[in-house]
Amino acid sequence: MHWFSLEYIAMNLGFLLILIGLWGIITRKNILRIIISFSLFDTGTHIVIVAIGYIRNRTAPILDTLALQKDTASKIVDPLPQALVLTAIVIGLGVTALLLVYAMKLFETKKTLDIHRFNDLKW
Amino acid sequence: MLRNSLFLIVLAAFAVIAFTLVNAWHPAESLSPVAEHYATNGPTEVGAANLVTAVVVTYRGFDTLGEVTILFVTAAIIGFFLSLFHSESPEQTDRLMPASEILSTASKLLIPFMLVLGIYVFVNGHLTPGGGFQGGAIIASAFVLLLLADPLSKLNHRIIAMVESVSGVAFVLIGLLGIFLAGGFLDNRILDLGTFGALLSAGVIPLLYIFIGLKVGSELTNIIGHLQQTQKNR
Amino acid sequence: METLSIIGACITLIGSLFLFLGSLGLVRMPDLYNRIQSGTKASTLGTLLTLFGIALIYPNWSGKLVILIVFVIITNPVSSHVISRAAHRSGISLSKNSVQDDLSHDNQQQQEPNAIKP
Amino acid sequence: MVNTILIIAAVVILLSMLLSLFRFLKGPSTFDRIISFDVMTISSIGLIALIAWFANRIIYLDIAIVYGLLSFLGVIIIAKFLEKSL
Amino acid sequence: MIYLIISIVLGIIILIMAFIALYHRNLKVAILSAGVVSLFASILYLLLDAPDVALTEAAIGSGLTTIIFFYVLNKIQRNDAEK
Repeated sequence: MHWFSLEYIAMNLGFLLILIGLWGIITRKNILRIIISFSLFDTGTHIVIVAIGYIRNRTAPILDTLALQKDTASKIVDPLPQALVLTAIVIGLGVTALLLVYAMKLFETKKTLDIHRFNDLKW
Repeated sequence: MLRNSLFLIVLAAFAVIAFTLVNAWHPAESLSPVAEHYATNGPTEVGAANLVTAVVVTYRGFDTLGEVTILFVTAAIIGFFLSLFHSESPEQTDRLMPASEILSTASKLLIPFMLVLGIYVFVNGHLTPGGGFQGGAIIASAFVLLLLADPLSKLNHRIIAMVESVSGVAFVLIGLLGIFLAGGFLDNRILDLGTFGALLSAGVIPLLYIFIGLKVGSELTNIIGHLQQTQKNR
Repeated sequence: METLSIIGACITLIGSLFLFLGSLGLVRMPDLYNRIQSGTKASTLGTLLTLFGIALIYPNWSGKLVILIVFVIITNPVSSHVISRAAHRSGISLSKNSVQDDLSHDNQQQQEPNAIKP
Repeated sequence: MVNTILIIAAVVILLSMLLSLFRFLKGPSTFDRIISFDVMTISSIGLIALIAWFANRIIYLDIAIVYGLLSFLGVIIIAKFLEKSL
Repeated sequence: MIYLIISIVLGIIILIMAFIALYHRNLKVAILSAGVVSLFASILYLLLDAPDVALTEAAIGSGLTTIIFFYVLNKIQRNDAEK
């Protein structure tokens, strides 16, 4: 029965998204679809990391009310994973944009997006 | 077919690993020691109501510096790559249909609102959710709306680059001032901490977030502008 | 105070019912344009009522909720307009039961050389 | 009393999201999917406001504003893309 | 309790959308459903008491990523038409 709670659902969802993204990355042929799978993978890892910091019956680490300002440590969830994920999302955008521009350039040189056609370095 | 089944085996191995990880995991009952330190001492040391902001800007300020650097490098590489696309037939821009009356009017209404919202988000970063990165993203989306409403308009890349470099230099300078006037790099106690929960409090965190917001916003706008110009060139 | 919050909760419930009806129309309507109008009109009203109900329950939240309401009022019709215009331009046909198509009429008029400028 | 009514409202909103998910799965053209995306995000604004009530934090309403803004932008950009005037 | 219901429904929607993103023939629909995954993940972050992350995901993960995807797709399709 303990599986049936918010943090376990989020955790399983995150790992399922990671698996789906991995499956997409290794099986899809279109480069753009590989990038989409990469962003799914990204979202999955973020959900997992945020779910690690979740503690039941607590509230967000923003102390805007007076009741939260005393005895803070027993009332808030872990702020550290949230800060890490904040960083990771922004970097994820940069990486995705870079991948997309590379894909554009690859398309311009070979006029195709099929990953199996890019076998110049294959021996 | 053989390849796919091989991939399936690999994926099954990953699934087993993931399942063991989830199965062995127990939800935390209390904060970890580091987080507890942040929670108990953060309000008095940093003075920010939003503890995530305190962690991002002050306790782990180096992360933010690296992150901003990564974004800068990304924007530079994208600009370099997109300038390699040669422009051929400029008359093709004629076939762009203008945006409808309703969209252009609504965008005139919405763009100032979005800019104000972005500024609100990064000025209030130490009190409410949000901060420099989110505010920068909202400002960049305001420029996207501008480009959508009028596809022939052009962003001035020189001004964007100037804002970006000035705010980047200011961010690092404030960080360096922390070494001389306070405890270390990116320490926010250069200015007075002020009253907890006020807009002008938490030392230099609002200032730092303004610069981060301007920098991230101009970088993202730069990426979008370069992308949009390549659309027009071909 | 208590009655006001119960009234607010009921308004929120009515708003969510409108959202439900909007997406029911999204499933049931025969062609794209009908879906657009049922989806966006009903769901705009639903969101407005939901936010308004919450503003009645917590009067000190009403500042942000009013901003949100104004925002929804501006953006939703614009997005539905843009979608329907794009759909019409890319040539999605109307359902057989519809009787009037003014936009294509206007477009034909504009293509004629001596058409009156609006 | 209020809490119960609001829980029912949240469940109704979730049902409406599932209905629009059905249209997303079935929709014959891309435009049907866009409109279903639009309805889903509009319903999510109401859902976020309800979540803010359940958690009793006013700061969650900021997320609703940004959420509405960005989903609006997404709808506009895909519509302009399909109109071939991006 | 209501958090549990919301999270289950969101999880179902996210998983279905992820599968659509991988297997739908139309690339536009795939990008759109990846955006839906991000948007609903942001509500999930809100349930997990992380409003900062939710704001970031809504602004960056779904908004700007989708926008950049469509710009790139537009460029590629236009090149494709010229060929």
